[in-house]
Amino acid sequence: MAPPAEVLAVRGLSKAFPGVRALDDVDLTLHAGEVHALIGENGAGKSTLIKLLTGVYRPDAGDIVFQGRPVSFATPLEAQKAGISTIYQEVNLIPLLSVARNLFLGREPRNRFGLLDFARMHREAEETLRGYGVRVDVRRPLRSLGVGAQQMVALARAVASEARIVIMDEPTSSLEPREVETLFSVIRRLRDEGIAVVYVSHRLDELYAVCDTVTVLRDGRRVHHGRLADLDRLSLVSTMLGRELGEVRSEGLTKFTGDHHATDTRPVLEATDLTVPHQLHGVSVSIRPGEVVGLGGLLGSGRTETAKAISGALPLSSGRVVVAGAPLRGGSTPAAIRAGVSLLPEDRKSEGIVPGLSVRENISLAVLPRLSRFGLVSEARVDSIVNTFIERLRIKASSPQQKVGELSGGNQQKVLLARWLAMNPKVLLLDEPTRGIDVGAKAEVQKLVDELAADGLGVLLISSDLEELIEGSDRVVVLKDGAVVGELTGDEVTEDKLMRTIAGDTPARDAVEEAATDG
Amino acid sequence: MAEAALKTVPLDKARALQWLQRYGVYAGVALLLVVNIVITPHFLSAENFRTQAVQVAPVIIVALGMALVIGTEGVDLSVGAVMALAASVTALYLGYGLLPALLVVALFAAGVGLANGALVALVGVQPIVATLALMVGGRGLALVLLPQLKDLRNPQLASLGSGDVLGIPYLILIAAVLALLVAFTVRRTTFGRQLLAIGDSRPAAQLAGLPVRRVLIVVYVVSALLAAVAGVLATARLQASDPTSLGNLMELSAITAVVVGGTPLTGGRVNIAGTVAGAVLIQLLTATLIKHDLPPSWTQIAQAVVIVAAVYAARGRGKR
Amino acid sequence: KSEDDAADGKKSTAAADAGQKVAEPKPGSKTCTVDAYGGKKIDLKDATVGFSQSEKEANPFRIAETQSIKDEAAKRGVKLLTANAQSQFSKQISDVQDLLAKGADLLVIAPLNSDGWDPVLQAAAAKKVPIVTIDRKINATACKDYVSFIASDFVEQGRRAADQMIEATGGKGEVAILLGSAGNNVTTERTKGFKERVAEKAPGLKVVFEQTGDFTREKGQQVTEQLIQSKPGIAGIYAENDEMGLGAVAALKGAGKKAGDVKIVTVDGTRNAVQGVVDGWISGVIESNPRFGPLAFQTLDDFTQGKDVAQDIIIQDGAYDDGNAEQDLGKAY
Amino acid sequence: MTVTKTQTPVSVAKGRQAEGAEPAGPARSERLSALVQQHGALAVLVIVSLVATFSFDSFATGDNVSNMATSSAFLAIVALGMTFVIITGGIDLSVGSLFALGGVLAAWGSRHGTLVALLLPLVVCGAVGVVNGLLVARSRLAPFIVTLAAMLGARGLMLAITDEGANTYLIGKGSFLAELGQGTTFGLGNPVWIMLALFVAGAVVLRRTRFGQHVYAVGGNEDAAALMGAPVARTKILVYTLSGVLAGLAGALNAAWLASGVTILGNGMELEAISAVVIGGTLLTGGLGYVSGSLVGVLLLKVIQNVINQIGSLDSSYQQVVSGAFLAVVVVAQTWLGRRRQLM
Ligand SMILES: Nc1ncnc2c1ncn2[C@@H]1O[C@H](COP(=O)(O)OP(=O)(O)OP(=O)(O)O)[C@@H](O)[C@H]1O
Ligand SMILES: Nc1ncnc2c1ncn2[C@@H]1O[C@H](COP(=O)(O)OP(=O)(O)OP(=O)(O)O)[C@@H](O)[C@H]1O
Ligand SMILES: [Mg+2]
Ligand SMILES: [Mg+2]
Repeated sequence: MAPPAEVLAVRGLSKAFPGVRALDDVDLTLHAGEVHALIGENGAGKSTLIKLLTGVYRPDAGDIVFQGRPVSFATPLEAQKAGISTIYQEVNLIPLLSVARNLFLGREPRNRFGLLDFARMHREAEETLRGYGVRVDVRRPLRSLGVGAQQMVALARAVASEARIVIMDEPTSSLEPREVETLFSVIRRLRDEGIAVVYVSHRLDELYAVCDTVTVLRDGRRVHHGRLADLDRLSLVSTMLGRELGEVRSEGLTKFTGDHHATDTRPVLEATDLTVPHQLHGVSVSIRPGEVVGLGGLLGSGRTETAKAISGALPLSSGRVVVAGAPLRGGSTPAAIRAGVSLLPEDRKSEGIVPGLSVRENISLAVLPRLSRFGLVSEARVDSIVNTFIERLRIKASSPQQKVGELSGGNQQKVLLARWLAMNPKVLLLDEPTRGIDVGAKAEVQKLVDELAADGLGVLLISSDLEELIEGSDRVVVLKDGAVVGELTGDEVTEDKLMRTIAGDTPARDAVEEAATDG
Repeated sequence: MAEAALKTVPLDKARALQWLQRYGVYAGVALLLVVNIVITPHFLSAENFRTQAVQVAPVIIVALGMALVIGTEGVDLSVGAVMALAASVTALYLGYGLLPALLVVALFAAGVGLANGALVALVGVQPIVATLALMVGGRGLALVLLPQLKDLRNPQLASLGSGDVLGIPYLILIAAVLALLVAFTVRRTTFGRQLLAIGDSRPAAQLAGLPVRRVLIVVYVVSALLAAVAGVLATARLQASDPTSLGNLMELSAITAVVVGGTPLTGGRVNIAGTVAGAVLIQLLTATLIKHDLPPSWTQIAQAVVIVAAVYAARGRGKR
Repeated sequence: KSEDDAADGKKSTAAADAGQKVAEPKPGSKTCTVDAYGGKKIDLKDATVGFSQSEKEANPFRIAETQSIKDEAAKRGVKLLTANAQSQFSKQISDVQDLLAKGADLLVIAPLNSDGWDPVLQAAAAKKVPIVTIDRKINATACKDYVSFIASDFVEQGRRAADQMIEATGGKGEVAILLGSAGNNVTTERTKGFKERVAEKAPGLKVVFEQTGDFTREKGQQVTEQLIQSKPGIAGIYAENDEMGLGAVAALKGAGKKAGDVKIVTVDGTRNAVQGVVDGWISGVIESNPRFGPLAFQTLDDFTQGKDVAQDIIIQDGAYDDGNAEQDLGKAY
Repeated sequence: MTVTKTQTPVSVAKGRQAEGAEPAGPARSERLSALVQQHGALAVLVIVSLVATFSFDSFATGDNVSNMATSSAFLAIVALGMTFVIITGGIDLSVGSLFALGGVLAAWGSRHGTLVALLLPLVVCGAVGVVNGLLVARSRLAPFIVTLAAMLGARGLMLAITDEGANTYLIGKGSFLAELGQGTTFGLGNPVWIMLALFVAGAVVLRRTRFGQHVYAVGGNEDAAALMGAPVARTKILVYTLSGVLAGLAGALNAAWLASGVTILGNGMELEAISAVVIGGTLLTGGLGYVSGSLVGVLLLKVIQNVINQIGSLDSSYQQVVSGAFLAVVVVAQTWLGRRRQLM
């Protein structure tokens, strides 16, 4: 078998931001029909590399040869026209536009008067999406779709154009298992059609499931490349982190010990009968000090809403939350925080960090009133707290004054954790605390959660990563359609049992398709 | 090293850009001062500087409040109307003495600020439309209260307008103190940080448990109160209450000062020193054109050019 | 409670004898009749009169003008409809159209601008509604598009202001003009008359500074402050309305000048300005009488009865200087 | 940085997908509230008009309606351009000045023939629009401040060519231009027909062309639009140009109607146009809006003004209080309706 044609050859690519060398002399080669894993810690430079390839940023040095010709794209549009399609990590689609318009933006079918042909557009959009297991009314605004379905639209969009290379920057971070399967089958189809795929993910299992080759970045440099099959998981992690194999092996891949002991039998948090119209229907959860309670369920089952309702970010139509014996005034985040309930939101970028403010200001944001007198901030006390947490959580920032928006995802997450830990909470609600962060950071966050629980903190852990949920929680409450459908304790917390409870009586597939066809 | 040599050129350019971005307004002010000293007769005199400072003081005071509002990603179009309202109310209640009159003025201004803040923070109306409604209605109210210009002969008010301490007019003193106070608030207080966080990312601020609504309402109230202070001072200086024309287009002057001073309209950052400099820049420009007796068309075109130039220099650098 | 409630009392007493007087019509000046205009005779008592005011009733001139129209309508028992354009010309056009739609039989218009009245004139002509414009002229054909125009002669006001300025300064030195708002034909005409007369009668007097004060006191003050700094030797200031003149006075006071150091001449004849003459700060005030009510209604009455009315009714404006200011203070509005 | 804070990551933008209890519920109420948001202003307009019809005899007369239509036409044309700008998430404060400038240029140009009279305002105002667009799109300056400067600049230019406002250029009676502005067709003024034609064209462009899609996309999420290959900069430049051209055209038509290039026009018109657009249901944050709504918004403003005139005896200062209060009520109502929609 002759080696497939080289589609892309990148040589010596470098890019610096003020204070950071995001990418340093990186090479990358792609062949037709190759699925290439691009991995590295948070901030290793993966997204930067992708943005350089697609004309979002201009390289400081290096050249890109695409299909035998040197190229330099000025805009993503040029890259797309030339045949490089991308599903970006953060920016995706346009929520207010209809699904079909999102799918066809820029290449809408037109009738003979040059006007858009909506009938055809809707027909084709429906057909295309069906191939991705998404059945929706394509005239509805995109934002009425679940995240998974939105991601599928983005995927369909990227693949639909005449692409030679499809780049996916963490496409699965908000997909559920069934959707991941669909995604993989799409990737395999692309491979069979001779299209090269660049696949970025922090989930190692996925890499082994679909990728042929791998490039490992560390601190902006390429530290390894080759066939993925030649490297086992542990070696992969050790190259990525730059640590000894033995060290990694001894520490294991997850940091959860899984056995916490509730120090008290009385719950520190008791949420009963939480009801939010259309979203939650009488959800009850209780957490004892020192306990990690997992919240399981499919996407859209109401986990985020439960956490938000407890923290006062969603107004309740009925139900009550009691913290350490005292009832909370509903619908007020400040009240919940004062009572000792802290929420680490799922959507770090738009609901968590304040991107334009510094690390220091972000960490001290919630605790500020306690560090102030008559509204005046005591800078010395802020400094001491900020420094403590930067050290304790090993936050990587050029200085406490660096803008949080410039940090990598994992470090942003740590800054948020620091913000809440500084408050000395009684209950910590963690919504997808390790989504989109690298194995190293993930392990650190997990270890931290363990330690906090050991210190007597009550923790609610929401995670779509079943492994994490199982290993991390003492007890898992399972939600479906905004209501509790089961609870697993102790030995019951196994992957098999959890899967079955989450799916409920109806198999997952039907549930989603049924939902997708309504409207 | 070759590498280093290669890099110096773009680096210098980048640095120059950065410098311009940060200090452009001040450079502009300095430039106008130098140019005027050279070409404008009698410019270099204490009297002249005093005039410029006294004229710009009300603009600065309004712009301080505007800077806070813009820091929360808002805008306040009602400031000019609040100035007029302050003028009306001052005239109506001056008979009871200056202090009582000022208290009533503060009440009215706080009322407008509350209405703005409530529309923005509680109802969720876009600031530009919410404050537009109060801009129209506020001036109407000012005229309902006092339908026409009225001369005021109150010695206390007169001394507020033209008196001084150690040769420094009260107006300048008040503007300076307020500027320091606001700058201090932005930098050193919980309120200031919360304001910036809200302007930068409102959902994040909300989930971090910040009192978002309260901060927003307070910001609009502060803006209205500062506008009222400016209104009273302008009235004191004029020795007359003129609700028809006082504060006309003040909202635009204030916004211009804030933006030219390097505070982005997208919120999350507030530059008080820059705001003061921005106001001074526009004042000097207008003074230059008037002193050289250039026609109004020139004044407007020159202002347009300076605004664009200043904002262009201070713009966040685009695509890298 | 206001500071000087007492002062307001005096106003009304004197207002009665401050009505407008018509300047002696020049021989041969044109007249208009119902027949020539193409309307029909009606009795003013049964008619509805529409009045369109251009600016908010917020300055003495507009207040006195509207009040005088309202008073006269009440006196004659005529039904009056009013509208106020709030200084927006487009609004004034629709205002007048609204008045017509509401059934006004006769129109009194205080135009914000002299040009741009075509749509209104056409609409009025279609309904044969006679129009009298007051205080400012409409650029159109008299006795065809409108009946007559009652106003002061702004160019003449400028000339008379120049006379006063020449007298006050002795015809020598540098003077400044505080212009009204740009684009306003009152501004244009008062400037024209002033400059003409100065050039003609006192070549020694030089206009060295012309900046707009937008007809407001505040702008008048600010501009004057700049002026006296850059031109300390200025001999006189011609302000195209009283408010700007009073602003100039405030600026001069602020700069520590004495009354009379800089000669100020203004146009309008408001109370405050005339008081300024009494106090010596202002050298002269040219009157522009706003009390159009009696004259406007008389004209309409004559016209609708079929009598001849003059097409241009120019008002004889008074003037105030240190000779008559004190005793005529009551006439000021 | 390309990645700015305007981005809306998918996770915040998600809506209800699975709602077991009442599958059709959210979708239906969503459509309903979309409908209300789009036509809420229309409902208010109908109610106010009905009340006015019953309260004032002279409201629902042919004359009055045709007057309102004509005087709305100019503002409506300006609001049409503004709608495009606001849907992209921008704002254009220069339209009032451009309206005045356009009128003066048309009147001045009418001495050199109809073609010059019509083209000159479009070209000059369009050019100002291009500059606005370039500064907003290429130099990434805030639209508010760019167009504020343009507002000053355009008015300065207008003053410069009219001898500081002292010169009013006239349009000859009976000329084609005057006929265009003053003539009527089927009982309605020509400007009304022109305005209606422009709105139909505007609706088609916005809903049925790629450019229209790009306008929505840029306003909905600029960064995403760029990454999806929409020509963000070109779209922005085009909408500001369009807004400039339409403001110039409205000015020219207005001048034709008035038969003169009045120099004191257009003050505050930008705020009127913005209010009309917002009342019409277009989101100031961009991404959502309707051309038809803006027309309704303009009519609503005009009807309210007419009603105030119908009352007749209101003091000029009370009139302002009433319009301010009315504006507040309408935007509050709009916001409540809009908020319901955002929950979906
Ligand atoms: N616009 C920017 N300005 C300044 N620094 C930046 C910018 N974008 C990225 N960086 C920095 O460049 C480095 C590489 O970032 P990049 O986003 O490529 O990481 P990544 O490998 O994609 O990480 P993650 O797994 O968290 O997505 C990081 O240190 C980051 O802080
Ligand atoms: N106002 C609303 N009306 C209808 N549905 C809504 C409304 N608000 C949110 N939803 C939907 O309710 C569902 C529950 O979402 P939620 O985020 O709680 O799911 P989750 O289990 O936390 O999933 P994830 O893993 O994405 O966080 C989502 O599909 C969301 O889109
Ligand atoms: Mg990344
Ligand atoms: Mg969730």
